[in-house]
Amino acid sequence: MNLVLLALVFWVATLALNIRISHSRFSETRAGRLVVPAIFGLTVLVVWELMVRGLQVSPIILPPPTAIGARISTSLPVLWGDFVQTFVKGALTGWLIGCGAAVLTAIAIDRSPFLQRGLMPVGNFVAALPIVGIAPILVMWFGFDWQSKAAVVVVMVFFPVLVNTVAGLAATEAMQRDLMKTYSASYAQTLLKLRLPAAMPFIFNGLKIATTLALIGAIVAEFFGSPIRGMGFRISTEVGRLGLDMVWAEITVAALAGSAFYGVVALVERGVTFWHPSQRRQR
Amino acid sequence: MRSILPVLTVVAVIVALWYAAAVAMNATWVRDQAARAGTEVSFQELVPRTLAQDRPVLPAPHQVAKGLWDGWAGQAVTSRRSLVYHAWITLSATLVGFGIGTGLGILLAVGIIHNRAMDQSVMPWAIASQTIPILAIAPMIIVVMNSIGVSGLLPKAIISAYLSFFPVVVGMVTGLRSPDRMQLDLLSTYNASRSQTFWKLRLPASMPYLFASLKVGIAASLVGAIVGELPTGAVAGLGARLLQGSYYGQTIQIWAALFTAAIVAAALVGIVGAVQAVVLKRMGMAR
Amino acid sequence: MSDAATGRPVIDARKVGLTFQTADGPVHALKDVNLSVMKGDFVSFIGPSGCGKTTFLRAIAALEHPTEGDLRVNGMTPDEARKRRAYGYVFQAAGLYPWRTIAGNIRLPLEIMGFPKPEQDRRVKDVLQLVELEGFGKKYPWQLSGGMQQRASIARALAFDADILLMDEPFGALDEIVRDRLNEALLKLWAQTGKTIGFVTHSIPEAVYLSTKIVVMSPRPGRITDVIESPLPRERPLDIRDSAEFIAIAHRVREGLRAGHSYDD
Amino acid sequence: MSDAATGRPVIDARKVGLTFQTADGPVHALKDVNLSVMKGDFVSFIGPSGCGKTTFLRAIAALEHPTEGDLRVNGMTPDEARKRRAYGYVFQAAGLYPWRTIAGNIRLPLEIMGFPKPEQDRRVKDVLQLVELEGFGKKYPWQLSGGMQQRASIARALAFDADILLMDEPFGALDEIVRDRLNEALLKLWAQTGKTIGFVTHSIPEAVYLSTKIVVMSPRPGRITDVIESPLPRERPLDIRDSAEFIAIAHRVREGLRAGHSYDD
Amino acid sequence: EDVTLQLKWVTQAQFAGYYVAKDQGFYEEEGLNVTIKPGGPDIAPVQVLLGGGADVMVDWMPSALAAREQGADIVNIAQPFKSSGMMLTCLKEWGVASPEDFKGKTLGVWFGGNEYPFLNWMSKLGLPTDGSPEGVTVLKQGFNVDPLLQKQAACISTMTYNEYWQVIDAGLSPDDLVTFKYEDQGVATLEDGLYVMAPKLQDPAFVETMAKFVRASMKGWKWAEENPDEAAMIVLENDDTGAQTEEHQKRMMGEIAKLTAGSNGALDVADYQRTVEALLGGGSDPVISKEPEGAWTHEVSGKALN
Ligand SMILES: Nc1ncnc2c1ncn2[C@@H]1O[C@H](COP(=O)(O)OP(=O)(O)OP(=O)(O)O)[C@@H](O)[C@H]1O
Ligand SMILES: Nc1ncnc2c1ncn2[C@@H]1O[C@H](COP(=O)(O)OP(=O)(O)OP(=O)(O)O)[C@@H](O)[C@H]1O
Ligand SMILES: Cc1ncc(C[n+]2csc(CCO)c2C)c(N)n1
Ligand SMILES: [Mg+2]
Ligand SMILES: [Mg+2]
Repeated sequence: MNLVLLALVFWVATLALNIRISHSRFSETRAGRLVVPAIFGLTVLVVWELMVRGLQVSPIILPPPTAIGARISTSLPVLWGDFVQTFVKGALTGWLIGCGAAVLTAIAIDRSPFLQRGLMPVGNFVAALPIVGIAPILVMWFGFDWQSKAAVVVVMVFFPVLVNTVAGLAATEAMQRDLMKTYSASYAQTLLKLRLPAAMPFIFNGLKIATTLALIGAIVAEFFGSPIRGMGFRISTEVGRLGLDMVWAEITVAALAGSAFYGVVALVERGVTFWHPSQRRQR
Repeated sequence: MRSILPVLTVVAVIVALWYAAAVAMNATWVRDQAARAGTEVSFQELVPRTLAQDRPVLPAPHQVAKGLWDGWAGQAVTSRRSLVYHAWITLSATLVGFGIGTGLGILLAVGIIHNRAMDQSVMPWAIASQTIPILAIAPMIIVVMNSIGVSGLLPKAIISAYLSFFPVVVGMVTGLRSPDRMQLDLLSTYNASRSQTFWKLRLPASMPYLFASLKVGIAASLVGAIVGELPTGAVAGLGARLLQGSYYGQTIQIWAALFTAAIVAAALVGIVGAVQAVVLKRMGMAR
Repeated sequence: MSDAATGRPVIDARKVGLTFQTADGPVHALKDVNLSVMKGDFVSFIGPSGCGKTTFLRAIAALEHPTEGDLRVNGMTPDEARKRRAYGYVFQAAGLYPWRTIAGNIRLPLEIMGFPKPEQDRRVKDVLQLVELEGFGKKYPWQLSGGMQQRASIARALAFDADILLMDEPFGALDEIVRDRLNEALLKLWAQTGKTIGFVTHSIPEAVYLSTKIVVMSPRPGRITDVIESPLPRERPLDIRDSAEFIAIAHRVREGLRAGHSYDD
Repeated sequence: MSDAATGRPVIDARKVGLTFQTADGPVHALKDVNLSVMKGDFVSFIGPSGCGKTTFLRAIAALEHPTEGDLRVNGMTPDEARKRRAYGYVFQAAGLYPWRTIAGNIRLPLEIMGFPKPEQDRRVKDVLQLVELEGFGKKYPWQLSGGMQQRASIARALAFDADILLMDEPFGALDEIVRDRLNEALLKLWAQTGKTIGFVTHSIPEAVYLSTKIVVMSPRPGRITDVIESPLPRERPLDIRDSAEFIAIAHRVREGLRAGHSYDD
Repeated sequence: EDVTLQLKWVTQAQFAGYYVAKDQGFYEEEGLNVTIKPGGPDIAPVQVLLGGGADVMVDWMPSALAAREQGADIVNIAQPFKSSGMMLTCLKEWGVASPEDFKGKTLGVWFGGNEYPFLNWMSKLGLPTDGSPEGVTVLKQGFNVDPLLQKQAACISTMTYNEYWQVIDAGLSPDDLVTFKYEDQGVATLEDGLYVMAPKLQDPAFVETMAKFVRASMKGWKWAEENPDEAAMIVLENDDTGAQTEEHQKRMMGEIAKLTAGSNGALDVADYQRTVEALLGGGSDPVISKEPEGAWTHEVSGKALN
């Protein structure tokens, strides 16, 4: 009980600290921008640890962060192997193919009103097939190794990127389009020089959402058949063995990898859409 | 109405490709069977056999259509074999989850753009939360909620909300930040309060982003509801149908459930799209 | 308007400087700007393109923050003055919200400042009439011509009673006739309400016709090169523009402008 | 420029009408517009705000489509002419792409029309100089003042050699001095290249100074009320503005404008 | 009295005894109000038990013992299944006739606690499971028999009562197949047993309730063995998904009856020892590292059967 109380006190204290910091000058600095989320994360971990210990939660339901940390440090080679299998081979490949296909489809749809009216509803439909249903089928089609995982990721990321790209391609101002018309610019030129740049904030919306979907997709697909490595494989088998510390170790890796992936895409976004008001400094 | 012809054309093309694929993918099995029986099959014999298997690798369109028809119209809607019944179960969790997820997503986005502490601390963790494989923690959510006595619709809705809040956050943060400097400066000269700036500028300006996100979010909600049905013992709902079909290798049942899910999703996305059209029109933004 | 001469300065700039940091080095938009404006003054800013007129107006309205010197409005910082809703601002571009009709755009500040509904309607109607846009209230901005949009944005700033009216080239896109009419209307409004007005224009006759004080600026870095107190009476019929006094002031402004340009070369 | 008088009309409008359908009824932006413009003509359009100047210019450039009558450009439909890249267009608002630098914006049409890279660079440099924006090539649009943005958009339209230059209040946001200089530069360019120029302005002196033909319009519905062929010589020093001929034309234009306005009331 | 039972898998004839006992009123006769919660691949019954979501669960002994080692204090109180129904089913055309032929092949295995007997078996055969040419490649098998049909694996795990028949239903004849039962290979482990939290057994009232529960359940099982077709129909009625077919469940019930035959509900200590030995000898990665203690009790079944 004392530990629970301690957890609450700690929580309130760090919350206050964070609010102070984020209102101070320090938060403008590079270090400050890292410190705030770090403190927040630390708070979550400490509160978690204290609560689990204080309430004597069984480690089979929820292990404390220290146990997870210990497991991570002793299982690095396994975690690395799983990471390569699931993230690099499955998620990344699928993300690239899926996002590429979605942007191309959006352009094709946009190009032809016929396709737009014909493909968009059908595309919506196909893309709305739930992964849990598709995954077994794709595993059946593409085999149990990473290819089927990539295929699942392709299907999963396709829709968000498509929807956002289509919205983005429609987001140019009338005058901007008129200018291109007076140049009698070809369709490709208008696309390349006006519509794609203007669509970038939307496309990156889709790409960012897709990064997290890609990882989930690759992991979930492994639940439906996989070789004996991979993050999804490890999670599902360790749940059965009640190796919850290992499950959380994998989840930690997934969260780190996913956040890093998202961060990289967000960084690229910053570079590409620097001109958009959402990226210029706000007051 | 102008879209009927294009849609039919696209559908026709897809169905044709589908039949071809069904023949190609199911042929191996027919040939293997023939080889095991020590006979040869000609192409004329092969085609009808590939399209009439009980457990095809890829069911033919008419098989799926029949599965759908049986599921939708062949039973009383209250029957456990009725897809309408299962679709309704999933849909109700989806809608509740979507409501919670969208509300939460918008709230978070509002917090993020208004509060530096939230901007800096919440976003990274919201991202991290989405990289946690939902299928891994869904059972934990169910177990935990069960042990505090909550079961039924709510746990599923929560998993559904978990998947749908994120697209909304990402889209809304960009959208709420999309007003340009002059638009903001104008309100600044009026000394508009933050809430006035929000309601009169940021929110209307974010609408195109919001609707793009809502479309993604509602599709994600449905996926969440289906995922949430798996660890509840897969007793009812489209997720249960999918899983059971999968256990027993009933491909046609899987496809029928899958199509039902997609029809529901497409309808939901369509509804969001219709609302979008109306709202943007009323805002004078539809040109 | 007896307090015009006696009162404390409404706008008081002392050695104000403002530098923008850009990727390829700092831009000195304002440097060593000294100016004091009394209550009820009508100040025009004139100067070559890019000399910092907009920047100075924005700094007064607390939309930019001087990096040097001291700027006071009613004895307060611009930010405090802004919080008291001291400003009506007409931007250089119309900047109407595309999702609101013209009437809706004009109503915006009224909603924000909490005017009662019937009062809002009345005011919207009045200012629409003032800028000659009766009958266009229900249109959306993109359905209006450029000049009409500009007038709508003027109406928006006039709809509520700000003490200080800051107008950045408000009549730039209007023809001579409408412009003359609006000039007169503005003078009338100013005479009736005793507002303090800051006004950017490129038209020398307009500046001379309207102002009690004409500020001539020159660029790189943006500075004030001349401040001309107008000897013209406050009551100004349109044909005052043919008077010798008027022509003399206009000449002085033109010389100042030319000097700013030659410095530029 | 001998072909100016003899050639076939470059722009030929016969009973052109254009009606916008809006939610609260049709807006007659143009009605019964007849005009023929010869190659090498410099045509100014002047008229009260909302009288259809922009709409007519847009119709010429095939950005709007007349709902009545017949409009031909070089004997073709405006759409065909557009496809042959006949137009350089300066919009009423600058309309620069925010993701391109100023130089990048000016380079845009050059890229589209496939100019070789060194030629692009040369032209960008030349027109930046012409509009007095040397040194601002690397800035982004939002880092420029309003007048500078407008000049950048003029530079963009001048960078390539369109036969027909359509300019919608290009100098609206510029001070007198720069305006005079750009007026002169434009006249020189016109004399050198023999372009046909359509020019919207609200300044009567500017219209008279630049044009071979002045079109006066009046609103609701937008019509042409007067077409004045200028008797001024093609060679025009700035001080031609003090000549009696000049003042006479200006007077006629002013009367036409006033008539349009009185009709309005 | 309320009792909640957590199953290990979805509603099917594998759990007929419990559904029969409920349907036929055997539980009611004992004064019990039993709720049966179906399981599935995403449910670890132990977690539910620990979380308080159930009073008693059905689990396989290997995963139960592994859970004990992880610190879950659970105890076997009854063992309705006497024999193991697990086997490897292979396609003859891959050239698998005996366990020696596994070398270099891909084998489908269920994980999530079901892999232990398999790993034990392989280590007995001296076959590494790392995918090397001298060993076997292990494929984590999903929920169905597709890997065999799609020729992604030479052999897959099946239950005598379920997946094997799916292979047959898919159109393969028994002649095309070779099966290796774990029972025959000497690596069988105990399957469906009933487990509860050990501390709860301190409470005599709970023991009493469980005794009633086991008694009624065994009555259900015996009724199901005698009336397999009716039992299958009862299961079918309790399937909320409406996905099960009558034919499949009847056949499953027939096979299940063979596995429950010979058990009166009490755990056979010899079977237990055999299971423990099999798991202790799990090769390089043994399932359990030390002889478990107090993993079972006859207290409940003893009470129930007298
Ligand atoms: N946000 C900004 N970032 C960088 N430089 C800027 C920014 N805003 C303005 N400047 C620079 O400051 C200088 C003054 O600009 P300002 O807009 O005040 O000119 P101005 O006098 O209003 O000109 P105009 O008559 O053309 O509107 C210009 O050189 C401009 O490039
Ligand atoms: N897209 C549109 N939809 C509806 N009405 C329009 C549209 N564009 C212009 N109009 C109307 O057509 C009329 C003429 O507009 P136009 O822009 O041609 O005027 P203008 O002569 O260029 O005026 P200004 O000098 O103010 O720019 C106006 O009454 C305007 O409201
Ligand atoms: C993850 C997973 N575990 C086990 C099985 C196989 N299975 C089907 S029925 C049954 C008996 C359970 O008591 C078992 C083990 C599976 N398909 N997936
Ligand atoms: Mg300016
Ligand atoms: Mg116009």
